[in-house]
Amino acid sequence: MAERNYEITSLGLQYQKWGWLLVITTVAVVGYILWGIFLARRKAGSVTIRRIAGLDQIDEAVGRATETARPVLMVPGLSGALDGIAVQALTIFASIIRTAARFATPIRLLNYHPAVFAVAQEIAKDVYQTEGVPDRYDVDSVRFVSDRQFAFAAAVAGTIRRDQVAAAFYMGDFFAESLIMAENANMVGAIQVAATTQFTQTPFFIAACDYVLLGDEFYAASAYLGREPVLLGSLVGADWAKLTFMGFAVVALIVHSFQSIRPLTDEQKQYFKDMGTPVLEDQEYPTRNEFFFNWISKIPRG
Amino acid sequence: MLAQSVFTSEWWRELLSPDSRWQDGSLLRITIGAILTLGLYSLLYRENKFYRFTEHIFVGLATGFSVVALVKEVLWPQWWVPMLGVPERTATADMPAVPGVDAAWLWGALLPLACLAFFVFSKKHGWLSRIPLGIIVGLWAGQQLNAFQNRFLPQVADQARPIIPGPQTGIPDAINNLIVVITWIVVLSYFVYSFEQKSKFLQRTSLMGRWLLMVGFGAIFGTTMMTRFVLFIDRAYYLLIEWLRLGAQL
Amino acid sequence: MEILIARWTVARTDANLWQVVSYAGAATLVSAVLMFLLSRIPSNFRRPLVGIFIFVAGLIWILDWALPKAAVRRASGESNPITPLPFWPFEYNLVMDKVIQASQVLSGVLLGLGVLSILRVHVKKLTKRQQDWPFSLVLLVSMAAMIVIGLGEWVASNREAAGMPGNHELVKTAFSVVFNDMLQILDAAMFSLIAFFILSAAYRAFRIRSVEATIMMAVALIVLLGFIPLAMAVTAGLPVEGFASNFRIENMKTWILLNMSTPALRAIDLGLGLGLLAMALRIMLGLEKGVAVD
Amino acid sequence: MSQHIPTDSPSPGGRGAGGEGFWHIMYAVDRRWLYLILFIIVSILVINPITVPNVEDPAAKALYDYLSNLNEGDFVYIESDWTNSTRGESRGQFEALMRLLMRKKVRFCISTLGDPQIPDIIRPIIRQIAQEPGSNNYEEGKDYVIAGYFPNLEAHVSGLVNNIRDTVKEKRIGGRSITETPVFDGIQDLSDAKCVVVITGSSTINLWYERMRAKTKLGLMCTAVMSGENIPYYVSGQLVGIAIGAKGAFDFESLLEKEWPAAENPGYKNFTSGRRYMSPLFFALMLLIFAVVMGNLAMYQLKRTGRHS
Repeated sequence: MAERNYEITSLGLQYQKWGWLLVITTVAVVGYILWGIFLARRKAGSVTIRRIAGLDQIDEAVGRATETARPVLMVPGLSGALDGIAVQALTIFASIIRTAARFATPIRLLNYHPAVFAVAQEIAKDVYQTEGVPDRYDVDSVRFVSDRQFAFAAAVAGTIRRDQVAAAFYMGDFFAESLIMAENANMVGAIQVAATTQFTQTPFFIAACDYVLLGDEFYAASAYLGREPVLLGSLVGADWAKLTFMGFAVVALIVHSFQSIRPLTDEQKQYFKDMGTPVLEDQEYPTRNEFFFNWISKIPRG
Repeated sequence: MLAQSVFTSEWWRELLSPDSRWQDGSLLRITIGAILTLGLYSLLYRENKFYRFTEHIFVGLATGFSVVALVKEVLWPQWWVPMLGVPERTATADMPAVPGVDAAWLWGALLPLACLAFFVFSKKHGWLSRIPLGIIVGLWAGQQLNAFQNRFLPQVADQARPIIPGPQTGIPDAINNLIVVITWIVVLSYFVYSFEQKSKFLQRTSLMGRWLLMVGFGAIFGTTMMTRFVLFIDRAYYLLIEWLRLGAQL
Repeated sequence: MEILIARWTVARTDANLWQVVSYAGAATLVSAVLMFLLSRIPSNFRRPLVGIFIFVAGLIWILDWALPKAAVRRASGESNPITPLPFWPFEYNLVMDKVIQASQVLSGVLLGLGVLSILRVHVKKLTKRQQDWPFSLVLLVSMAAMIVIGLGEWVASNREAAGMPGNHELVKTAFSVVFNDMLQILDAAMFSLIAFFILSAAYRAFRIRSVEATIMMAVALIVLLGFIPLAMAVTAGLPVEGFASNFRIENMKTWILLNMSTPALRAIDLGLGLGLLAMALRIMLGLEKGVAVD
Repeated sequence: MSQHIPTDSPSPGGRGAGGEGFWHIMYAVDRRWLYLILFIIVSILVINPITVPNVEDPAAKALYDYLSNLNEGDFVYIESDWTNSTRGESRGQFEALMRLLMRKKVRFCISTLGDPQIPDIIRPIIRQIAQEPGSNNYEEGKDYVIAGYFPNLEAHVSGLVNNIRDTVKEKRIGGRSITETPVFDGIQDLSDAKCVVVITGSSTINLWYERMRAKTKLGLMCTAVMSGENIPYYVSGQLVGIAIGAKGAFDFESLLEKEWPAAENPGYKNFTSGRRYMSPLFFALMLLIFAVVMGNLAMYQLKRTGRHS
């Protein structure tokens, strides 16, 4: 047993200085989601969700590809690792591949990360098998391209232009290369549906694509397509969390309004100092940094 | 400067001169980069053999570099060196000292686990690849609680501002703050999926939310355009000034 | 090193290389045998087994988030916070160091899968003389060249740092050419292509066709003009202070960025964060089909 | 986005090639003509830049004025995170900042995050500027130091805020620690620095907002993409000033020219890539606006005449 060569001066740093409030909020959000899943599983069919426009067009897009005998392109984003975003993208792609498998439409699933490639290959293989057409599955249609951003973009742009894809689906994490892909596909007249978790790229997809899922419609997509209780339930849980945060914004508005018209007392200044966030010496009233909720989310905790 | 441009014999002599050919920033090396740049630019006209050639070079180099980086930055320092250790060496006249590293040979056990991923190509044992992949995605999932708390909660907290005009907040500030909060709430309401949007009010706010989102997206578009154009101007400088020397350098 | 693995380490000397290699080899072998046994388990246990692996991996990070961190005082004076564990001889943050290291190695090795995929596609093209096979050759050659030169340069600079003799100029120059003058230039060229695409995309999309397209166009143009000196000159006549100053184009730009765009984008971001969290929970609990075994 | 935006790009040589009138062509110009015009405009202006007038952004001017009013011998900490991928914007900002600090004889220390290559990119730039007239023959190790690359963003920023000397003392120049050089004379902790300037193309500044609580001012030079996120901090007073993109570089250069006019100070170099890139940028953006306006006019005309299919 190794001797401890140190002395603990303070335990539970992340719970100190109001940190527990942040932890509790996170736990509460987790609780909402789990509770939503629990309820939805118990009472399947009780949840309805609003229409998500771009998703209704998947069949149409794949259908057009079938007519023209040109391939369908899918890109599950440029996640830096195998993460939930890529998994979600592949879940959506599974239903696209299913349609493509039925109509014997060729597919191109181009991957940025090798681990995503591995999962994508498994999923594609499974889909063709469950549809009963394993011989239509071309191993080379699911590919790893490159894990360098612009080399990937160059290769995808080249594939789009060479194969004259009829439909293109971009789902997941996209960065600056979004427009390179989308404009090239637009040049060959492809129907494009995009959904990205990087909202900074959404405007470029809006400009170049036919349908764009905004924000977390991306996460709602699999629930919308599959109508599974678990997915619907977690969506409801997230909805409740959003409503709670909206309520919080109103409460915090009132709290901060009253805080802003009351001058700082010396005790308060001392308190701020003790908490590791001293205010300026000649400061009379709290600024944005000292407003309660803003402040507790930024206190250094060891 | 034009005296040395591509239209003069000096330029060609410098390009072909044997002495400084491979030095940093030599004309020959710039020429290689410039030709590759033009290869990628040719995509703007149409897909062609020149582009295809450049693209395949690009992908080859990029993947090769990923392999190099993997060995250099991950496998060697994170796995091989900790596994086999390094004997300590004291400094001599012409060799610097090397600190010793103990050999944690247990790292060897990681290799078969990682290699399970290669079963993805096997029909019979394909499921084994899910073990390393599952570990990776599980590790990602576990981090998300922390990420949510540290990334999103401060943003939520930041939306809360005072709306009563006071000593620090003037009337314009108060109005702005109100707009900020309302914008935030209205946009968030667009992303509520499961509540039947039968009421006219909810439909209105939801539509408002979409419009406000477009304001945000338009702002992103506007700021990004500048940056992207400057990137191209920088490339044009590289091609026309640094390579062809058609004008004065900075 | 107070971590468990410390008791499984061997101090290295110049003499015990083969001892260490055999230990590591034995560890590999034992692990391989374990993996082999894993592959033998009945198929109805596979799904829960993978589920357990996913859950435990997630739990490691959740514990790191939840276990109380501590500020400590050491004799040596260093003061980084640690995560002590009761009844356990090492700290949890040291475990996390090893977990991060292991996960980097694990996902790094997967690059091999990608390389195999590339080889499969392009070697097939090459051997079957399919369309465009010369380009596959170009790809394979440049990949091989980059690997050889890159690793060569790495070995050379390591040898140089260790003070070993030798002339490494050639490989260093070669690396500098393929990296600085080829790979990085290609990156920058591809990146800069976006300027062209942004032009054509804006031309096509910025039409007064619907309310949404019009809003997006108007805001984009105002923000853009707010960055252009000549456009700023148009409104430069307005006063800097007071109500009229709000109509200066740079102030309009700033106001939109601050009061409309930022909160709208933060709202979308919060939604994305919640979606991500829900996704993570579903993955950990094995409720997501994509990664589970069917 | 729910509405269907038609892919109205005609095949080359098809619709719009002639006979259908001006507005039909303008409604759907083959994008390759746009690309060609952009390329020609930018090429001409890169080779022969024309001088465009400047209206300085108040936020950039605030940063310049603060730095310009520093006294000789004051200390500034610079964090330079830009790489070649944002060279077009960040390099001009960086050069202008170096010129200003050197002319004011302000000591500075530069560290980099994000990419181990950055020190190799910036060192030659600084050396070159140091030899210009007006730069007071700045020497590394005497007037400024480059602390080099730090891999861990969070630890680095916290370390600087807590104990600046401990954080950088490992970095050496000429056999001694950089904290033993004259640059660090009298600098005990970060509050002895007059300003921290972050030059970045990414979001590395966020940690500074969270950690920085001392009296030291914080200045930012960022790319245009990052401006939306960071302007709030200028408004709330956490940033002393902010220079945005190529425009920010141009602002700094214009202000340098105002303080040290090249006509009165022979050999002084005030303008580099900021002004150089401004005229091509301006005309490229004008082309974009022109194209958008023409597209809309064409759409309106075609709708009016009912010839729009």
